[in-house]
Amino acid sequence: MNPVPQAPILEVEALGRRFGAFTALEDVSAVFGKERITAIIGPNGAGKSTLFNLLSGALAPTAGRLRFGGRDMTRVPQARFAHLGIARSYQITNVFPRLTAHENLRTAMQARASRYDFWSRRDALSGLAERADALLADIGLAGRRDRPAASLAHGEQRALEIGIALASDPKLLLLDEPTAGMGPEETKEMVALLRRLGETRTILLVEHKMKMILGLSERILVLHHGRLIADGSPAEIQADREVRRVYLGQSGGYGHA
Amino acid sequence: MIEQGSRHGSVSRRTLVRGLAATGALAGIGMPFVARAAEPIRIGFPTPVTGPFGAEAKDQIRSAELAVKQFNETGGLNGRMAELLVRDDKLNPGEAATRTLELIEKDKAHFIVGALSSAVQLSVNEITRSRKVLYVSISQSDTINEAKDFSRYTFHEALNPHMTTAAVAKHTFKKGTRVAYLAADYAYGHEMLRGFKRAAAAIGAETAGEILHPFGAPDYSTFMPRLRSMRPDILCICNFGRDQANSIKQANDFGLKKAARIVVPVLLHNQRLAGGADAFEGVVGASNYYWRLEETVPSAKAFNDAFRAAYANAIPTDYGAYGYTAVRSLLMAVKAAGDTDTDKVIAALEGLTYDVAKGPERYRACDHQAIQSVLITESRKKSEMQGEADLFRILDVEAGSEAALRTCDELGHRA
Amino acid sequence: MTSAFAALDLELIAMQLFSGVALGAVFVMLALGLSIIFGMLGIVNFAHGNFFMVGAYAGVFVMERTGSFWAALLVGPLMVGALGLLVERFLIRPLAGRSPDDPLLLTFGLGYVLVEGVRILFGSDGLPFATPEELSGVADLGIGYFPIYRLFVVGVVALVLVVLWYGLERTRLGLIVRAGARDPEILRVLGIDIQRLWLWVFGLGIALAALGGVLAAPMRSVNPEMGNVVLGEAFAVTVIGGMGSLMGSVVAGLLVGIVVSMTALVAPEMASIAMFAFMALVLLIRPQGLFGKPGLGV
Amino acid sequence: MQTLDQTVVDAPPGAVKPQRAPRVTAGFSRWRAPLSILALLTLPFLLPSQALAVNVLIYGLYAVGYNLLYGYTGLLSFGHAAFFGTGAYVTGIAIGAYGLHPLLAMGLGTVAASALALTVGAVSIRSRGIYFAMVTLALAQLVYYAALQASSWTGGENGLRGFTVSRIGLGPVSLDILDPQVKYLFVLAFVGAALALISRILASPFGAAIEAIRENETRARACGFDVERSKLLAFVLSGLFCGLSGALSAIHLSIVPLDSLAYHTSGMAVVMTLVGGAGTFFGPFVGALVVLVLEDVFSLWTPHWQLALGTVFILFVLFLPRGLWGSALERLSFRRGQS
Repeated sequence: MNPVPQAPILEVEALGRRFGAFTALEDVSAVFGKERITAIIGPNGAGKSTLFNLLSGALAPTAGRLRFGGRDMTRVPQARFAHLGIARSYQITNVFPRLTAHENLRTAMQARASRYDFWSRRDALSGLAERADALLADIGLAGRRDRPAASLAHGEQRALEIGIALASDPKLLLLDEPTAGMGPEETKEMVALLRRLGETRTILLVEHKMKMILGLSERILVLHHGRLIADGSPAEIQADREVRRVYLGQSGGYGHA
Repeated sequence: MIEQGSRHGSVSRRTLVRGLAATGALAGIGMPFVARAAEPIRIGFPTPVTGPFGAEAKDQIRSAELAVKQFNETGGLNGRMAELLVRDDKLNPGEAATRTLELIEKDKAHFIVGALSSAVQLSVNEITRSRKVLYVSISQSDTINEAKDFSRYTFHEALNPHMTTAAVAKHTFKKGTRVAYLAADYAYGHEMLRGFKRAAAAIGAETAGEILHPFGAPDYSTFMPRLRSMRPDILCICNFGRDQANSIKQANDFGLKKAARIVVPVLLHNQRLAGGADAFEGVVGASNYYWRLEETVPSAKAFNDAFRAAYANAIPTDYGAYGYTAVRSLLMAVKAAGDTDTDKVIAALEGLTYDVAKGPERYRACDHQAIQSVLITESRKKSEMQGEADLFRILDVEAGSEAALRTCDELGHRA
Repeated sequence: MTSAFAALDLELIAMQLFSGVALGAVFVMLALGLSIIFGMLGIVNFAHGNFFMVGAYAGVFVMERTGSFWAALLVGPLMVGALGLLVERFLIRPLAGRSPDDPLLLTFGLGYVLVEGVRILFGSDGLPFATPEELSGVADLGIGYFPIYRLFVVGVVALVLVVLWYGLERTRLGLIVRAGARDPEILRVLGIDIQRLWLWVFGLGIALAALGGVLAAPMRSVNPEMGNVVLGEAFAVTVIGGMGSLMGSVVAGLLVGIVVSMTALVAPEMASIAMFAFMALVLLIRPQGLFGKPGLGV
Repeated sequence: MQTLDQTVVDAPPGAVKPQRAPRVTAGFSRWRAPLSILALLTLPFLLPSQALAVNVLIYGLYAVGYNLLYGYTGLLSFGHAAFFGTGAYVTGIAIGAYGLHPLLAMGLGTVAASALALTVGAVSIRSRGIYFAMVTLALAQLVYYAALQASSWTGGENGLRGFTVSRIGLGPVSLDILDPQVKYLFVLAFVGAALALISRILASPFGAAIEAIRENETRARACGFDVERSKLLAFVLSGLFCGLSGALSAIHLSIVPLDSLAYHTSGMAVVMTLVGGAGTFFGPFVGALVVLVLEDVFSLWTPHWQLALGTVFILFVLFLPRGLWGSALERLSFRRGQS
């Protein structure tokens, strides 16, 4: 229904990040927005996490620029990223462990609506509770509404993880290995969820499961040693000689790095 | 000791209940005064049972209880017995204020005696004067004499820095003596410093320099080069307790004692024990009481003997003696007043001259400061000590006189 | 204050600097154990000052029985170190996996127990501890006189530092310890018993605190409260130096000694404030301390 | 997403703070403040003395204020004596030296404590975890020494005196503060109002924000919470209520001892909060009650009451990290969950 925005939503320009003498990421440029789902791949230590941290504002770049919706984000503090419409999930489940599933989502939603209100009752904030319930149903956790997050099963925690990222209703969703540690059944359900989400927003994801990526994403970026070595459709990437060399040299084929 | 205190505490509660019950029963047959006569005379006694001055507090309690026992054995106040309600003030003024409130509001104490630090004493005084309860303070301070903190309910049985420094200076300073001062930077330290300098000015001694050190400092090494460079004949160390033990010890380590005589305002029994004979050897200071006063003063002998008999041959110490002189004089006034009524007892105390442990004493009218003798003592060399308790040599006894106090005028009391 | 400045001369300033360095050595000693335990186990030992105090009492205990200061200097810290082993095994270890605040809180409570325990065993008054005969007296340094015993303390601290440095940098155990401080996972992978390592490191840290106590005993009066001030001083030094950094403890200890000493020269009553004001200043400029790793809890 | 795979994973690192906050239902949170006040009304009848009961009120509020930071925001401070003491000193000085109306003076004391909290907070929240504890401790020491030095204002080691409040005029009414019962009710009025306010704040969106930060700082930041600003606000609020408790203590004792700024006083907040139950609304009050009564009782039996206090505290850390009240609530909600 909702058409994918045609204008570029995120523009990355010669982005780089150094840690002391070590260069984690160098000269990465790309424009996102045309494709619904883009995957970022690369062997361990290729700079995927650093790129994600830069795109979500957790780290400030030491070189280059970042524009979101036409707005320069290079020096914007992390909290503002969420307000402007960028949200991320984490590779290691990173929820609010002792809050219930419902509170996890409601709190995450509240971060955009109200932060310094000392007087209202938090459960009476307009529509938040209802919206949290709706989102809970979306990610399939309606039956776990009042269970503390720490007591949920692994797959459920992963779903909640993405739910928290969705809570701010972002235009751009950054997902760090959304299927990490999942069995084939759970992975399948997650893929279906991602497809659904991709219909209404731009998704960038880091993944290791090649089969899944090839089936799911419209575009793939390949990082190696902190540099972008390939950028194209799944078919183009599969045919790329440089990419084959990197991956074959690594572990003898596509697979878990 | 504290067990005794608590027993007193619970006894008081029980007797209070019993007393009230009796009052009720007897009121029915129209004889309320009999019950009233049986009501004990309750003396609240806050003292720092826990904390660094635990040993001094223990001595105070023993001495105060001895005074109560003697009062009761001689028939009390027409059969009314006295009891001591010991409370642990933990050397904390806030704690002391709470305990004093309890003693007044709950235990209905008639009088309060006690406190071992200047801060605790002033806090107890603040509570008692607003509640119009008589308080006999037994901790050394100049502040409590001054009009700002004084009230007619406030009595001060202990010495004060002005008295001790004047006495020590008189005995050690000469015209032209070069005196260096190391003083703790808080009220008590300033009071001692002021006292010494005043005495020095009168005698004609010179000030070689002065250093204020932070209160409670554990290390004095950084002050020593400067103190040495002042080349004093006498080093006056104006601090108290642990600070005194530490600074004397370190002055000794730096060889200052070889170059100068060390003089302190107050030489304490227990600090000397903690600091050791070598560090304190030859240090001169003042004291309110030392047990060997018994050789010249009969009341000291009587006090020591009673104390020895009651506590397995132990001897009373300086701060312990305050517990005795204060409670004893208070109970003498109660007897003289014939009542526990605060105003009557105040009047009786103001008119009282008592000799219970160290020669005659009396309270001055304007500030209720006890006029009393001051002992000048010198810490003995280890090889010259005759027994464990023979810590000091009495150099002199300065007889009590009003001239040793600051004038009422100076303290801000209008005549 | 004018008279103080008038009295200033080069010799006095030099002497004051020297006193500062010597006092700094004491501060280094106080901070070392705290820093080692934090660096390795990630535990802030709030009972550090109290172990220092227990060390001084252990020194008194051994001295009374053997009459030898040297025995006290050796056996005292070993006794308290053994107590540290027990504390780690039975009080700290059960807290593994819990919030890092928990060991801190536990040692805070332990401090009360240690102080009261000593009061019960040795009384609430202080105890005398004479300077050992062979180390008493003053030495003429040319710029002024200084107690021989304090020179000895500087020497002992230097020796301890050399031994620690050698142990950490030049031995296999040191290698393991350093690796463990960076990432405990590595040790697990290498099959090293990390619990045993932590046990001994904790014991070592406590023994160092106790050694500080025995060394301080002849300079300060031995009393149950002597650890309270020390805790504040040790904290200030480690915060300035950077938590967990040995180098930081050494440099900050000496710096603080000099700052305190120089303050004592011009405004002696401010000597206690100077240390904390200096710390506040360092924190404003470098929140992680002079040698602290920014990643480490900051 | 609900598969049969029920492997429970470990909670993420950095979020392992298991000792706090058993959950209380929203319905109960509306009633917790009135219920607490009712409970506190019975105190003078249960405790050995009025003076002790007032102390419980004051230290209870102090601990509740502290808990706002430790239990709810997850920041372990060891320097809250600075705010308690500042509240007390400024109140006392305003009455004694400037003759201000006691209520106005208390307000001034509370504001001063909050302002100090803003300063201390701004410096200390730049460090995290254990480091935070040490920085707050060291800054509080600085305040302590400053008060010791500024003796012409504070009375130095002798403490601040000379501001005894015997009557407080409230329009046509004049309260006799020397009467223990009146004093209890006077203090309770403030403590009750503060509790109601704190309850409201905890139930507010800001309350949710600081809980989120306590639970998972990284995630809270990623969600769009300004972590630093929220922490600082929580710090100031905590300082405010601790300052108010200090102001009340000045009125109660009519002195301000230097000890009110000391390390020991900071430690008391930690001890009381933990014994009662960090992260629970009423727990710190229970902690204050238990600690003060134990102290009162133990110190009548033995001069070594600190041994008992320390041992009890260690046992709590080891075996009852949720504290008395926290464990009781947990048991309660567990039973409710069963039925």
